[in-house]
Amino acid sequence: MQTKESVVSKEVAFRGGGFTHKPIFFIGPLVFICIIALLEWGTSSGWISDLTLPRPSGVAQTLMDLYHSGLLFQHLLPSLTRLLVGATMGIIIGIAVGVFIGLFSLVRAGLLPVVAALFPVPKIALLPLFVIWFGIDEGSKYALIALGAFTPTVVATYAAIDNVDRGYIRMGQSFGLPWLSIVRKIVLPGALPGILSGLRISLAISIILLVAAEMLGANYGIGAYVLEAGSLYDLERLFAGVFILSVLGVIINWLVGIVERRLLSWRT
Amino acid sequence: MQTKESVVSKEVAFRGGGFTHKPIFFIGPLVFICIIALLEWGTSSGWISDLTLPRPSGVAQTLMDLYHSGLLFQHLLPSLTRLLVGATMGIIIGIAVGVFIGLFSLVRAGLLPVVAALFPVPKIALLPLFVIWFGIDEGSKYALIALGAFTPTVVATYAAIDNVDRGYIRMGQSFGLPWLSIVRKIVLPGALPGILSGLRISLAISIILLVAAEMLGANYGIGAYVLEAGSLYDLERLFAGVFILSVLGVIINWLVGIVERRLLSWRT
Amino acid sequence: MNLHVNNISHSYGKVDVLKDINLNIEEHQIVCLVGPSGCGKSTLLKLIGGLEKPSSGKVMQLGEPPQHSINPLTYIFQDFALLPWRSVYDNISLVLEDHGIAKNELKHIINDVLARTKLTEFANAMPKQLSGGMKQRVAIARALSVRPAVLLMDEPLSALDSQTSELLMDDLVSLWDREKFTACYVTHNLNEAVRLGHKIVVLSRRPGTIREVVSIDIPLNERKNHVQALDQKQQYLWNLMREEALLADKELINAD
Amino acid sequence: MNLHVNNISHSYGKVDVLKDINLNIEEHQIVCLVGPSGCGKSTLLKLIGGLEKPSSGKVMQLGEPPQHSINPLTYIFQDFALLPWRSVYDNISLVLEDHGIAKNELKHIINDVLARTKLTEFANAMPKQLSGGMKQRVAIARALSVRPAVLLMDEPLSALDSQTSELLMDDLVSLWDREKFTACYVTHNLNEAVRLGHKIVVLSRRPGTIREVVSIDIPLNERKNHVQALDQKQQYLWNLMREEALLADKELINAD
Amino acid sequence: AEKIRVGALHWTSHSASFVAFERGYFKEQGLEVEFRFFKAAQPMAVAIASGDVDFGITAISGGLINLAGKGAIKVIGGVLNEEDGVDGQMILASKKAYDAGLKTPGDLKGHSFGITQTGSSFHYMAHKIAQKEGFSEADISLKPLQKIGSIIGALKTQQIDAWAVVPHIAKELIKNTNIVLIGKVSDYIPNYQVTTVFTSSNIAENKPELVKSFLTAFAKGGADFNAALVDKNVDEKATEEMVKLVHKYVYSDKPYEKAAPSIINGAMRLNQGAKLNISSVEDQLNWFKAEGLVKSNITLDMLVDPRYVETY
Ligand SMILES: Nc1ncnc2c1ncn2[C@@H]1O[C@H](COP(=O)(O)OP(=O)(O)OP(=O)(O)O)[C@@H](O)[C@H]1O
Ligand SMILES: Nc1ncnc2c1ncn2[C@@H]1O[C@H](COP(=O)(O)OP(=O)(O)OP(=O)(O)O)[C@@H](O)[C@H]1O
Ligand SMILES: [Mg+2]
Ligand SMILES: [Mg+2]
Repeated sequence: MQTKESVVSKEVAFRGGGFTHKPIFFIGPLVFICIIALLEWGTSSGWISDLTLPRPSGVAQTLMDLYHSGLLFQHLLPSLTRLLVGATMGIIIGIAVGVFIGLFSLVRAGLLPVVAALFPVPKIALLPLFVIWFGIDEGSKYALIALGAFTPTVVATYAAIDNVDRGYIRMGQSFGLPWLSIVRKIVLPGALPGILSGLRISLAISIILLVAAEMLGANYGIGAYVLEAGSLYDLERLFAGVFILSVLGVIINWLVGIVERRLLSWRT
Repeated sequence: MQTKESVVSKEVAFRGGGFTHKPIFFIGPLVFICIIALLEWGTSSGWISDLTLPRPSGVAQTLMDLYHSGLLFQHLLPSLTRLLVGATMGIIIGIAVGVFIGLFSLVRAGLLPVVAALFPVPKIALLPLFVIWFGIDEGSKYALIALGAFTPTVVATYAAIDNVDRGYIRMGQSFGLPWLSIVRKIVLPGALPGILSGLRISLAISIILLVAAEMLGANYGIGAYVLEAGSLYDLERLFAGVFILSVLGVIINWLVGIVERRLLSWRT
Repeated sequence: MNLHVNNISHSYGKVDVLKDINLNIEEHQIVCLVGPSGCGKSTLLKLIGGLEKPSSGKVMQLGEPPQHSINPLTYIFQDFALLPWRSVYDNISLVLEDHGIAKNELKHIINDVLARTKLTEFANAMPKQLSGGMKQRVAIARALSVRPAVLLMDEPLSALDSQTSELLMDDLVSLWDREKFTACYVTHNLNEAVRLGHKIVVLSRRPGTIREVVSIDIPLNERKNHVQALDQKQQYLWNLMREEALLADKELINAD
Repeated sequence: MNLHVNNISHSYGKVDVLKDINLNIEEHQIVCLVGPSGCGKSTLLKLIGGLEKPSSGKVMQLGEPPQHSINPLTYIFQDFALLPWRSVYDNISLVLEDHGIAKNELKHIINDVLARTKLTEFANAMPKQLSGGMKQRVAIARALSVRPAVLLMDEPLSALDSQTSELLMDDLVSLWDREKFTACYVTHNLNEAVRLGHKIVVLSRRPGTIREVVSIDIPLNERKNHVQALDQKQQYLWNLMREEALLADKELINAD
Repeated sequence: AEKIRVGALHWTSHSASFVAFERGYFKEQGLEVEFRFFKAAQPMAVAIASGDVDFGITAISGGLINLAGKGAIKVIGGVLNEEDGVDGQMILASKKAYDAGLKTPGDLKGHSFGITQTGSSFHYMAHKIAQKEGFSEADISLKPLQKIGSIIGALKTQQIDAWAVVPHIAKELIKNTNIVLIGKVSDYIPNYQVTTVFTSSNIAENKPELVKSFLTAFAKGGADFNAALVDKNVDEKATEEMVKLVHKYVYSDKPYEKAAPSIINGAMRLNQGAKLNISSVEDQLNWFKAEGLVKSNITLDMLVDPRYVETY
């Protein structure tokens, strides 16, 4: 098709785009490398006092030593056990309570205020009590972590149940499915995405509480290691410990992601 | 209309209902009253040892004493100030960083891994460092609370921005709105509900961190009061303090609810 | 089995939704419910299906449902209501599992309805892989699997684009031709109503009352050849409703 | 101002969506785009409106847009895209605020378009209080407020129930009668297409190519009186598309 | 007058500062003192390093040594010393463990022992007991419980077997029927330099006059305290006056009648003239190094600035 010469012809200007994200993979590691390089330079040149921050190479050395001496696993193993046992307990009970709150008006009316009142209670404040209630051995550590994981799990679970599309439930009822089938086959699978994303938060909190839990009579454990480093003001060890906890958090998050992709492959 | 007598006529059976909640107002208070009555009976009858739990009436008495001696406000005021200043700082910076992560791919790629690595770091472990960085006075307390509120706020904010309906943004672009107008008039208001519900979590965490913050050379403050009670193993004071923190959490949650209803009245 | 809606009124709290509804749904007939939006069509269908209890009045089944019917009153929803975490096959098996049907028998029933709705090759597909039309076809297959006496359809085609709904309408007509099912069909589309309904019930605005019942005697499978006559019926219905639709559309929705 | 789509092809990643599209949109005409779902209708409209960059080819404006036009190419979306946190008035003012229009002038423009779309009494209503039809009317008012040279409409009626869309179609016809706007109108509803389109462009399945362009010469406001002729056109279009629609509907959507 | 900030705990062992402040000895030296109170000793060391506090008093802990190793702080004098004839730190056992055979510190092998943290003075004491009794430290199961309060709770509920603590707490505890006294720390660590006074390296090096004036006033306060409550060679009225003075800072939430016995019982000798038992300090330093708790390159010179007080 041709245009008459006298007519001004102009291309339509582009005005869309933006507000979406393309992953830029190399930037993340680059930022970490830059931060670390800056710290290394700053601490070794004395521009950053060694009271303020440790030298990254020192932290790396400490981590290597920890690994080679076998102490790493001596600390990691009890912590992982505590995390596993405590978080599992808290999450299982939390999901159970959350499901009941989600399904029964009476339970909701009775327990929701209790959970709401428990949420802002700082678990470290209860440490002395936990010693009395559960002893200074593993019991109190499990209990502390479990309590920490419990409340966010409850909240995530009942919210997830509330968010299950009522249309699915109505469909189940319209086919005359028994109540238990509706719960098992419709409500629970429908709530799973919400429960799993609540799990991410519960597990992050569990890691944070690991340190509080290991305040109590723990000789080994990453939390105890970090606390000891703090009290010795040994920044290299402190950061080595924090680094391990941070990596632990990232790994757990990643594992939850895998579980999500597995169980929730039906999502778009 | 009439039916022939020979034809069996039966009413259609009801099979809907359920899976919704009607609030049952009296149950919540009732549960609290029952728990308290049980504890009171248990502790006064000696069935619950006074090492395990305090007597509720003792806790109430302690609270009354606190109030009448004026100590309540002497503890509450510094804590509230710390909470206010710390949480405000953390939330404002968190929202700012979250908005940048939400808007710019480059910032997202660079900062998101840093935030993800910061999230599981237990803030109590960093206490000794905070003293060096920010001093033993209010500075380190503000900083600790701010750091605690920061990470969840960032995560909630950028997630909220990601969840803003892209249709609205495309609409803005189709009318040729400048980038800044789209951000100001479409993206930010659209992200507000998510940001506010993230605030609930940030503030709950702030309260929890109040106790950790007041581990650092605080003479007054609910956190310091609770810690002291814990170290003296004075259960009545411990529970009085925990009660105050819990009430604080419930009140803050309620305030956020009011702000939500105000700012988000446009929601269904 | 006929259904008889006996003097039903219904209200949600203070909102009166339906008033004095009397209606017969006769065997082997499709009754269409049309009316302005918010007039209570869905509510009436829920009352008929037993998903809602009427404030007053009754819905009666006249005569026993057929022996072999697993779920006499069966719904097909506008939004398909397929569980996204179950495959096509499992979505159908969901509604059969609780009736003590033997494994083999179950498999047989499902494969049969899949074949009848031409879905056999999609048995293992997940809902998210299907287009809207296919999803609704699965919902229809699921409804057929429980051998309903009466199908209750709440705007089953309105979520589909018009090309797809055109295709599905043809499917429904040929299905009825073969199986002569009884149905109560809610729609806001007068074209659908005149193409599928033996009886078209026009409801007024809220509180919904029956304004008129229009019958169409042309057999379903011949309607394509009576464009003119149907168009007249449709125009007649549209004139009945136009004013109310306009008012209903301009109504402010109370924020509560 | 005419628009000329010049040999456009487009792909998203490896998916070819459009191939060799050449199309003229002439002043004061409504061009309808129809085609099976997923064929690239919305994509083509986005390319025309500059919301998407074509992989190859160009969209040209022939002639200057009218001086007074604030936003020459203006969209009306299927889902209305009204900001729920702004009132009707503020939703319109949103698109005018950034153009340095004086307060008074702004008020005047908004009140004028509200009056033209019979929305004056709803100026302070919030979107959630409006029915679907009203919302779309606000979206139309907003589009008119920027004095568009060409309206780009992406299935503007498909989210509405058919009674409401019937009402709005009448509105659009009388609007065009008064203002003779230029438009490119995407729809999946052949009835809409034959009632609103001067030219109907039929696209093939993905990758979308132009299969046929059908012109209808009956003036818009007289079409109601030519039911038979329109029905024939519609039937003709339906036969063109039927096979493709069937195939498009049965396609499994790739999970990626 | 020069303004200085002195870190303190509400403990009897900090009385020298309180006396010097109340009786104006700091003023005499031209010092305007502001107290900064802490809940635990460890943060005090960090606060001196950060410059929030100028002088502090605490036990020699791993944290203190590491900070000294970074060149941040210096020990400049002694405060509290285990001394024969004065009640020193006491070794306690739970009744349960006692009945099961933990009658003397020599029986500690295989029992649990409460400490606040690894590298705390409690840890050091446990080590010294084990060393003297001829078994390995590893034979005692140390329970780090972070806070004195938690250790008390654990001991009361018989969850740990033993602990060693300053006399005023110990004497309170053995009133409790399920806690038993089984020994004295001074038998195991003679002349144990329990706490020291320290300041930032910056002050120690650049402001010797300030350090001298502080120590002079501090020693004077200590001498008054010793005379009234340790040597008891003043009249009753002067003693009461001293107890009242201390009570302003210690157990201030208890009525005087209840607080007085605790204060008197808890009084341990404060080093005269703030002199420092450097050999005890060195022993502690070596122990920390041996345990791997502090960097092995830290020397006594880095820890102690011996210019200001008499050392022995
Ligand atoms: N569970 C409920 N609680 C309160 N009000 C309800 C409920 N369900 C429906 N309503 C109200 O009852 C009225 C009728 O609703 P219904 O869904 O039956 O209308 P409808 O005719 O199906 O409308 P539409 O054409 O929009 O589907 C509406 O005003 C609606 O707001
Ligand atoms: N942003 C995008 N990224 C990748 N693929 C896209 C994108 N937008 C659209 N597509 C794909 O391009 C094809 C055409 O999409 P488009 O929305 O233009 O179709 P359509 O004709 O409007 O369909 P419908 O009738 O369903 O609205 C589809 O297969 C769609 O999945
Ligand atoms: Mg409805
Ligand atoms: Mg489209």
